[in-house]
Amino acid sequence: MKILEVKGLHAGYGTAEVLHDMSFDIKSGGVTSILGPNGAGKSTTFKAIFQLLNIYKGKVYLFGDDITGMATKDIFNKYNVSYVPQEDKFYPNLTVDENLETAALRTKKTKEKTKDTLKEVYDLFPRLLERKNQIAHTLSGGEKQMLAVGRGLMKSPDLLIYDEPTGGLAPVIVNIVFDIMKEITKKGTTVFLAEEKIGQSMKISKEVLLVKNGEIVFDSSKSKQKLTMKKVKSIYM
Amino acid sequence: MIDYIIYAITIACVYAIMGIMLHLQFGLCGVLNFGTAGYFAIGAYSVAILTTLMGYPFIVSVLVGAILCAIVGFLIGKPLSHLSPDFLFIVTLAFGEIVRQLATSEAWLTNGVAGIYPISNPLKFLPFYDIAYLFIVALICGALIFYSIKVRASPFGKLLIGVRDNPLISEYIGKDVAKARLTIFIFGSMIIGVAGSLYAPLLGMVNPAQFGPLVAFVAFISLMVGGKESPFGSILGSIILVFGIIYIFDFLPIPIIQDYKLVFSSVRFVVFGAILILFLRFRPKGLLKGAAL
Amino acid sequence: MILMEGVKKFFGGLKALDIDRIELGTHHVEGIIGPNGAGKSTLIKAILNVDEYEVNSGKITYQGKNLVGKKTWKIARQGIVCSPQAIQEIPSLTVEENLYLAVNKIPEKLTDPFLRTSEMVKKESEKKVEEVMHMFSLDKKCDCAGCDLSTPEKRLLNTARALLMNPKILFLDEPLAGVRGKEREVMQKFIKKAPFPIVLIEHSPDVIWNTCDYVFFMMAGSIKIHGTVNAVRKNKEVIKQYLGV
Amino acid sequence: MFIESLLQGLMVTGPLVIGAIGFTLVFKLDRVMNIAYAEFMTIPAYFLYVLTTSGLDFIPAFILSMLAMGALAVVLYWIFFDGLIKKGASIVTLIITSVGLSFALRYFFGAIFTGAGRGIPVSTQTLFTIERVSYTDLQVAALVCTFLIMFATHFLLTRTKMGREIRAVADSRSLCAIDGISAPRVDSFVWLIAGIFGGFAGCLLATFGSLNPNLGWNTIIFLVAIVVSGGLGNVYGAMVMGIILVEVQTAVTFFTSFEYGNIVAFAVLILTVALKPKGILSRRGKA
Repeated sequence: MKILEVKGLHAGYGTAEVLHDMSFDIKSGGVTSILGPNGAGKSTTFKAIFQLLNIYKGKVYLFGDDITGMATKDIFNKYNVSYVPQEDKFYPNLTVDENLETAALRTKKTKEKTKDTLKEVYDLFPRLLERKNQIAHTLSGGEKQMLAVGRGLMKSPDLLIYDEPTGGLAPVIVNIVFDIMKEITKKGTTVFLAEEKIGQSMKISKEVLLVKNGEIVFDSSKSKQKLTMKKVKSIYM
Repeated sequence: MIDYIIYAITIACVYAIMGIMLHLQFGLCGVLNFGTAGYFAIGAYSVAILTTLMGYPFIVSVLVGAILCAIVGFLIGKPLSHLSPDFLFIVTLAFGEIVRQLATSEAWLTNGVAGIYPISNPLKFLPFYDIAYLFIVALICGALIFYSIKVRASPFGKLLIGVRDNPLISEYIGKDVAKARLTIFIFGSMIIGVAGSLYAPLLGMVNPAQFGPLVAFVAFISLMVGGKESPFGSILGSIILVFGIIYIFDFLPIPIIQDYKLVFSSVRFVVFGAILILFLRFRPKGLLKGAAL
Repeated sequence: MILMEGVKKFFGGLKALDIDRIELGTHHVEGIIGPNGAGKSTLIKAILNVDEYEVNSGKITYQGKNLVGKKTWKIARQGIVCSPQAIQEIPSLTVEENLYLAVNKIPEKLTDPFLRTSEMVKKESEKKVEEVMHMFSLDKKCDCAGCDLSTPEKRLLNTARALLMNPKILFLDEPLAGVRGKEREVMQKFIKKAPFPIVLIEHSPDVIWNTCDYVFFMMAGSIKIHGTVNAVRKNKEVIKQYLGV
Repeated sequence: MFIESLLQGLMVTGPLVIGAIGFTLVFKLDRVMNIAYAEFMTIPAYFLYVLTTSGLDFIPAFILSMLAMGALAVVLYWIFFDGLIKKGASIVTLIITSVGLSFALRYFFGAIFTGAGRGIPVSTQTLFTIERVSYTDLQVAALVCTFLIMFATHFLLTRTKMGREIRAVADSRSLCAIDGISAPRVDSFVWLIAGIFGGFAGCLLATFGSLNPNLGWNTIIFLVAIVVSGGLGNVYGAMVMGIILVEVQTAVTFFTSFEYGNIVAFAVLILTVALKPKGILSRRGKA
């Protein structure tokens, strides 16, 4: 089943078009990665999906519904989707606990269930439990990223869209985060992430999209060839 | 009647001087000065104290007032020249109020609430002294209009616009933003002080009540209505306000309400406030857009 | 040209810059690459001493002269020019006025309007400005207000204005973001031909590999690797970090 | 004698701190330096005057006035500010709009209630007298309520869902959209609270002093000095600096005359802005 479908999307900031004729779809289950170096257009793709910037042409379908032109707030209220943006991943002046609870504020889940999810998140990141009442902007880089992941999980979403889960993290933590991403999919959540770390992301992904200069240059679901590191190097280096 | 008209035009010219300075400060350079009443008061009180009480010549007291205003402008402007306009607004607004309160409390110098009088016209020895005085005020006003047109057309004017629109990039292209702001702030403060000095003999007396927040408010709204980016903006604005609205309210006989004049003197400011809000919303650059100069 | 030694910059408790020793401006085109948040733009802002970017410690010198603590506009007047990442035009001035504003040293003095008019100033530098306008194909737009330009045109204006500052060294922060087609060619041609050193921050690997002579690779606020473009391109560590193998 | 004056100063001008909190909340959320807040204090005082003179008891009239001001504040926000903020208006436009609104409202009430100052009819009893300074039941109640409201604000911001949403919206409106928080609802709520707080301050100031259309305007500079020196948008800074400045003003008034109180406030304001624009209590590197 196609969870998310993007058709012929042209989008950008102001009058500057950044994405040129993008088309792809995400099928249910597993991790799909949209990969490419900094500035390729990954974050812009996500923002375009959630109607956070100007869409000049093209359509976005979420769970089969056309959401092009819908207000961002309504998309998140209507569908069980989580989005962790690259900037503004959390509220800097709220505590860890409050940040997590706010993420689950508008779900249809019962209070008990939310509490269970909260506990699961804390089990996943014991460090966050230690810093439960700390103001978010005083956390270290890694802890901030954990908080962002945690916020993404609080809704127990069907689809988690995550922009650079490993940005600015130490290598050891990067591996842990990737493991967590895989772990999440086991519970039935489809994960769609954007990453700069192409090689590592490829290992955990079911499907892979490569972007360069705002265009999709490789789509594993449509290509018969298998993506190798050699090919990646030939594209970017 | 003729006397009254000359008097009214002279006052209008004094307000126009203030308006031109606001145009330079806020319209061109984006420096939001809401303390005009304060400088106005300093200028007026300098004349009252130095000329009436101490007997110095008029011109000396005008100069002293201008220098005082420039010093005060420097002291206030210096720490603020690198901060965002809302800070400048708040501080200048407070400054205007403080000057008025000092004028009330420092009775040894200012004679408190009663004020200082009489302030005689410095040209009293001439036969048509009021016309001569008008002539001088109008000359100063004209010179300042000429200057502000010059500024708008000069590289210096472009620099001020650059500072207003985009202070960061102005720094990137090697312009001293803080100095430009401070220069224009001090210059404006000084000339508004001069306007205050010229104002004092017209009224014949000074007291704290004359320098309330309304001075700044009315000056600002004429600027916004007329067009903050045009040197003629505030003049057009004050003409519209004075003749279009104040006149109507003063002479419109509505006998149903008793004391209607008293009521309407307040209602006029309600209308002023509404006009200001409407202009900001729907025509933020005012009537004269000032682009053609 | 610009030497940075032991430069450290913190935001709150976070380390934004930590540079042992680098020299910028020794090659024709130098590229700075690195992942998001590596501190590339911060590096430039620290050199220019933009408001909240004053470094906490370390030395920055330009031809032996100290830059730390100097005012941004003074640094810019020395010929250390930057075309910033965010598009920055002066919206209510025309393209032409935008450019003349950059080329002229206007004293912040009240007497200036009496001494000089825009026309006089125009004559002084007309040739130079027209040349630059032509070079960036902005001449058709010369009377267009800054705010009415399209984003790519604004980027060109940004760079044109920087060029008119007579740079001794030019920093370009993502000059090609959102710029395509003809405008992109114009910009790339300019970068290749410029008669002064250029430091380029750019995401697109093609641009870096094709235009730069020397590349700095930044991560977490420090320069991890630097060398000639071919050396960096083949450097295993860079490939590893860049593609996350 | 001096100490007693300080205590009484806190009782009489202390309610102003609540006004400062209301001003701060609005700034925290919308970045509006709302000069019309002066009128958020004057208008409810007139409500109180009308209600009490037409026979209502003081306390119900007081509560009604506060609530009415809260409702009015929400209406004013939606009419005058919401559109501008959505349009991305500059700080300057917002400030001048609030000034225009302030003058319009002030003279509107000036037109209705012409003439000199009025007093709010209320009967008070002296509770106790220390060193010839007597304290009435109303003054003591005002002081208690002031502290109660401060604690209530703290409770609201840290312990309730709404408080969390307020802080969330102040932090990042875009993230709130992602979390599905309705920002307009939060906006309305904060302006309601700001109006009520303004009402509390205004009604008490009018009761202890006298009521005229300039009531709010005469205190707005003192209020702004509190808010700016407390660190714009910092509620706790406003509380602490509010109490400090109220005491300083009382002390200055005690030793000199009333006018100097405002002058001290102005000195604090300009020194803060010049030396520590982020507020006197701010520490380096903390937002």
